Amino acid sequence: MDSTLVLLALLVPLVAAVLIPLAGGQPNLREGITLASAGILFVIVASLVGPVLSGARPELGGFEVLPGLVVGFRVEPLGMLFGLVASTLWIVNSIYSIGYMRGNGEPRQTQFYVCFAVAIAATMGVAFSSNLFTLFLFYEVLTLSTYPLVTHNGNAEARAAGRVYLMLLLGTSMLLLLPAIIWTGILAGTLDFAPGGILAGKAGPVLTGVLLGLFVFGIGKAGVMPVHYWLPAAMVAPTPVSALLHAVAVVKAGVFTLTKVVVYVFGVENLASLGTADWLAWVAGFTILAASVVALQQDHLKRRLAYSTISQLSYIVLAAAILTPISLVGAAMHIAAHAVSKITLFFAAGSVHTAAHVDHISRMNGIGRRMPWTMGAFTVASLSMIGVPPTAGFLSKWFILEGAFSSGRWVPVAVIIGSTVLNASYFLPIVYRAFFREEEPHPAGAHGHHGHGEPHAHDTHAHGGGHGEAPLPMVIAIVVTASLTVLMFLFPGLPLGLSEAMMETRP
Amino acid sequence: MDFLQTVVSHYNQWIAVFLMVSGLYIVVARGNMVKKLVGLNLFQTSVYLLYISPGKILGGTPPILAAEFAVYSNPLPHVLILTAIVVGVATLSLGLGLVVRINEAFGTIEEEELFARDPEA
Amino acid sequence: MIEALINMVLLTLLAAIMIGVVRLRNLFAVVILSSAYSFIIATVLIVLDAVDVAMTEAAVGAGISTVLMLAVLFLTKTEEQKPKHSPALPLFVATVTGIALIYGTLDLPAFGVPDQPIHTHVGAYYLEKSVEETGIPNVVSSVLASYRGFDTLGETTVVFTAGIGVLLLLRRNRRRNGKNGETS
Amino acid sequence: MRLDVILRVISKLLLPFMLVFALYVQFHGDYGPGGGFQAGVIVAAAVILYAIMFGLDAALEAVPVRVVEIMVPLGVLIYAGVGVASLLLGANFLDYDVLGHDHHHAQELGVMLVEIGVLVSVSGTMLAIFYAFAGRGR
Amino acid sequence: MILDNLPALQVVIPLVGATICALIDRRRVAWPIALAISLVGIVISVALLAQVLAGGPISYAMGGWAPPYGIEYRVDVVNAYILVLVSVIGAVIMPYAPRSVAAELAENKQAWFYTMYLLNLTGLLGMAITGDAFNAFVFLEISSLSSYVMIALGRDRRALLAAYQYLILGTIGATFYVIGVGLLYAMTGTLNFVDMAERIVDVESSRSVLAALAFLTVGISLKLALFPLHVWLPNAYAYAPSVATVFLASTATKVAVYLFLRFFFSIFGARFVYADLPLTEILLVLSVAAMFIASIIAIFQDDVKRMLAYSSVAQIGYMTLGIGIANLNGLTGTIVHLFNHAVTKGALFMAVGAVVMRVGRHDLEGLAGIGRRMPVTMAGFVIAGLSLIGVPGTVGFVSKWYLAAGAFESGAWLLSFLIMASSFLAVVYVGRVVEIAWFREPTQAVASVEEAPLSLIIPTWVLVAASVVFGLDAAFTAGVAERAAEALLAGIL
Repeated sequence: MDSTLVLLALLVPLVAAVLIPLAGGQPNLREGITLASAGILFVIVASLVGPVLSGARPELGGFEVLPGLVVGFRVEPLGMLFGLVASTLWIVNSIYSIGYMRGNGEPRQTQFYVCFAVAIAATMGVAFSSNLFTLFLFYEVLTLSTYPLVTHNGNAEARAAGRVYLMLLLGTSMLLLLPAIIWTGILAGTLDFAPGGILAGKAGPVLTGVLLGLFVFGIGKAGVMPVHYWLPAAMVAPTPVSALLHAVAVVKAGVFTLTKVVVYVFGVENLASLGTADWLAWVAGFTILAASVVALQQDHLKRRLAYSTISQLSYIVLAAAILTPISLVGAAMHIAAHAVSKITLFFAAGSVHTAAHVDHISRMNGIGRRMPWTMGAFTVASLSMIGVPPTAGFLSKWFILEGAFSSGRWVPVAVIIGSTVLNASYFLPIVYRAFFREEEPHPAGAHGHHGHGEPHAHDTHAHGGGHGEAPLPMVIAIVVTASLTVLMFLFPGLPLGLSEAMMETRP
Repeated sequence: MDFLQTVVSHYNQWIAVFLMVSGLYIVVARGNMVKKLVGLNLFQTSVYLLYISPGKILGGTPPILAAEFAVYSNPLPHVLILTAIVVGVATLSLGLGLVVRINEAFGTIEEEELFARDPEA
Repeated sequence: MIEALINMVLLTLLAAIMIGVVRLRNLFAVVILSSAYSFIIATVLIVLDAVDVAMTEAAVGAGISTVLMLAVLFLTKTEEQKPKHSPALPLFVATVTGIALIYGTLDLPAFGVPDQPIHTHVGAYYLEKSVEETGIPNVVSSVLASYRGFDTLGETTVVFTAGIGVLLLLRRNRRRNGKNGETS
Repeated sequence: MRLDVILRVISKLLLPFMLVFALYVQFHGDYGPGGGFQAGVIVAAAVILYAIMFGLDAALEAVPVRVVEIMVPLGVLIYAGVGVASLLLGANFLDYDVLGHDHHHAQELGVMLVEIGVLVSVSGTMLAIFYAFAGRGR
Repeated sequence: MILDNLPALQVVIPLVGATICALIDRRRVAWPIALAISLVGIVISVALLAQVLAGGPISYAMGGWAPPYGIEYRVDVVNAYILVLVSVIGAVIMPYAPRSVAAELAENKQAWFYTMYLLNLTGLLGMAITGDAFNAFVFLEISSLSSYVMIALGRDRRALLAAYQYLILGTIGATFYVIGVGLLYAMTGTLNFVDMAERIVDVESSRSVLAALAFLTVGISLKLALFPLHVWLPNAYAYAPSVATVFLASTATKVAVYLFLRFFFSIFGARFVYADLPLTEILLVLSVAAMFIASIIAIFQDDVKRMLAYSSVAQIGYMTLGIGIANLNGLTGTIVHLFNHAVTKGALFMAVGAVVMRVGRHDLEGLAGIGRRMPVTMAGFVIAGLSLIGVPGTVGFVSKWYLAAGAFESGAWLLSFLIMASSFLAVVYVGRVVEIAWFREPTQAVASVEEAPLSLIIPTWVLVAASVVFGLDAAFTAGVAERAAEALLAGIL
């Protein structure tokens, strides 16, 4: 029964991807299919939670591509958590997309929904894969299916961004991740994820260090510097796509993969005893701080959010690198926490874009008064980013800090504290501006700010006019995700249970 | 082995090598397409010596069996070279056909001139 | 031994002709020289007991090939341009090939000595069994048409391929196809 | 002009001998040097000589293009046909032994047939190529 | 009785078909004949493969003369695999051919085009199946001459030049091959592969055998377009008629690789070739150079067919790389890549051929926005392009996996990174096409075209599907390839 559910989780979005173009002529039907399949997928994934928490590990597959190379699935707690987050957010994102795509009159909407559905299917594949090969397979499908989304606008800028996106993600995965996987297969004799790590005792400290490096930089989706650059480049995409990239699927697939590799391929204890993972903490720490500093300087809201994402992702990498069970629980928690918070932030940015045609922070004075729901949600999510209770971000940061303390590492502690300050200093001014600054009068040609080479075409007919909130579906979506941010703090049982189950010895 | 003896013993082969190499040189060095084909033809023709020479037995006769002879040269290389000659002339005629067509299409059979006129080619 | 000497003289002559072919730029002369080359090769082949091959080489190399090349010269031109490129690369290719060939021929069996694998193995079998197995005294014929008859089928196919190929390239354009000669 | 006439007469006289010689080369191939290929070339040479002496049109009248075009594949077909015949008679491809009752006779028959195939194809091809080149110049 | 004669029939049927096509010289008759023969070819080759897998090598004595005195046809796992590959590609092309040929060739040349195609098929199959070194040369020439003709039939006048260049280089290659075989014959007195392999052991220390190896290597390398002997290939593929390009790109170089394998492993023996000579190093350096230089050149091509042609040169580098690695995984990678690259490149060239038929050009600019006008064709192009890159789930990945695993196993871990790096270059050039075809607005010329006809789309998608299906379930292809690699490494013939 459970394995059927796993199969369905993969198939439902794929079926949707087939049905959507068939209904291409009728937008309502098309969006209906998207929403229905999102709902069905959520029910399917949610019904797996109970068995997984109670210790079951539903399996599917054993479809052999080559001897030793199997496409197979097994739902373990971390994957369950990731799958749950992704499928939940798909619903919200779908609702939001409908508002956004219609509100902005975007072209090629059918293609958009198809690629979206395929991306979700790939995400499910990543989440539930039982070995490195399967994971890699879906990891690449995810890259490829999101490429048309990134280039959605079809102009020269979008094509250039698409190029960067594809080059960096495919490049890192082919040049570094795939050799790492093959090498692992040869050393360990298997690619199946196993508790304690399949490489434990199979490779010496140096080789382990090299392999870890290949994995860390090979998983470009995790955005560890210097392979982070695709994220800001991909900002040209429509906002729902950004949400997909940053919150639902892509970057989460990256850090998820990395966490999974650390836990099930290298093994936490193995890595800790070999001591060759220390450099990872430094790299992650550097990424956290550097990305935050860069974020501070961005005026384009989505770019600032993008650098914030890079920084936040490295929290998860850092947590994994601390190599204590409790920090890894924090890592898993942060995958979920960051997902719900960041999606809220992007939704807010998209709403502002749709309603006020404003993309730059310096043009957002007083916008909170016109769009109270949107900017309220933005505030909640910002607090979560900074790590202030009662939001989910506080919880995960707490676990990471606790892990760092317990292992007596002070560098991570310092990094987290420092970055919290930075986070506050690039989020709070936005909130302040939105609610407490007076709206500027709107004479054209008054904007003296300098963006990043991007023509502010939208900004020119900016929000001097009588705009209010964004379309209703978008507002609903924002409120839901913001509430989720708070709810996760208040009722952390489900993600926490799954995260802790990951660190138990059973697979 | 005595050097002189080596030289005599391998004289055939060395001349054959010279002939082959000269033919190859023409093919690679010359830009005139007919000349190239002549070189190619000579190159192939010279290779025949490489086959036939080792098949020869001193004092032997052609491999047409008759009561009065006892020693015959090896017939197999002859058969192979017969085939090779035919293949050679087939290639040559096809090459010449192409040259005629190239001359009609480009107005020249000199490679350098041709590339100068049509840089894309 | 006289055979070997005649052979040496003829081969030297061939080398002289070859130098002429390399140096001359009048294509007409080159073609005639290559025809002469084929004739002398044919003579060499007779000395080497390869009478069938000699006959073919004379008919093909000196005959048909020459006619075809002359026909092409008639259709194109007879003077070769002076090459502008430096001959460094061709010389290099030729030298390397030459060295490899000389290296390769150093260990070949001495000329004309009977007790070599080439004489004792398959070749000897043909000489021994041809009459018994095929009834044909010209061993070249029996090997060509029977023992290795399949090669000869292939050879005929090569001829067939070239024939149809040349026709496709040249002949048919004119006969049925007046209007779109350029698309061919 | 006079020289021309002499040449014409001589070549006309020569032609039958060339063809006979070709036949000799063809069928004596079992006992002396020669065979289908050489004979084919000689046949072609005879027609080419004719074309040179009496003009291409005369040659085309004697041996039309269509005939030549049929000869080219026909020879190969004859050759391969012998092989297929051996197959049909239950032996390996091109195994002549099954073509006749007597072992030697069968071999000789097979060799003769395939040599005819070679003759047809080779003479046809050589002529076809000659025609193609000669026709191009007009 | 028919079962016993399958090896001969495999080659003889297309040969006879070619003569009949030439005799009748009618397009409407020639194509059905070619189609029927191609289909029969598949049946025969698959039957042979099945026989060989079940019962070991088959020996067939041509003319009933026992080897080494007569010519032997010898089928083992290695060449049965090649036979299947060639026949399958040959048959998949046939439904594609009539429309494409009709669009690109004058009507009175079409029947003989099929003759040439069948002759080419004959030549390739003969080269693959024969157990005799000189017979291989004869069939090599059949396939070569017919490919020169097919290339010269391209619409562009540069096709003539490409054919001429190929003729010169191909003939040099063939002559080198003949020299090599001549030296071997002079040393061993035989031409039969099996016999030669036995007798070469006695003389393997001689300089003549070494030189023979060198000449064979160079000669075959010219045919398989091993870098830097590839110069003939890009123009030949770019200007040949689409059908010829598809067929040659998918099969011709593969059969040359097979000859390479045969001589290296079965005749000279892996020990001789690799232990005593620096051949591994040379081969690896050239392969890596091919993989990178050709890929980089491909990136800068403005013509899709030329781009794919350079990509072929790079992919040939993969195949020779596996030969250089010379362990089980590496060699399996080479052999499985023969098949994988054939279906992938075949699909790509077919898709381009369909575009050429509709738009009439194959430069990149001419393809702007074609993805929106011919979505089915170009979707096939994209998927096959992914296979070329080696994305998991496609056949390209399977080959890469084996090659990289072989490299890691032999300790040459740097090599497997190079494999990955070069496949990354494929991302760039495939990406260029995808971007222009899908994310640019259609030009005027493109805006009016229709999707290609089904007779072109279906064969294209058969190959596209094959490159996905065998990428997801490589048990059969890789399994056979592995058995072939085992046999080669063991030196069994």
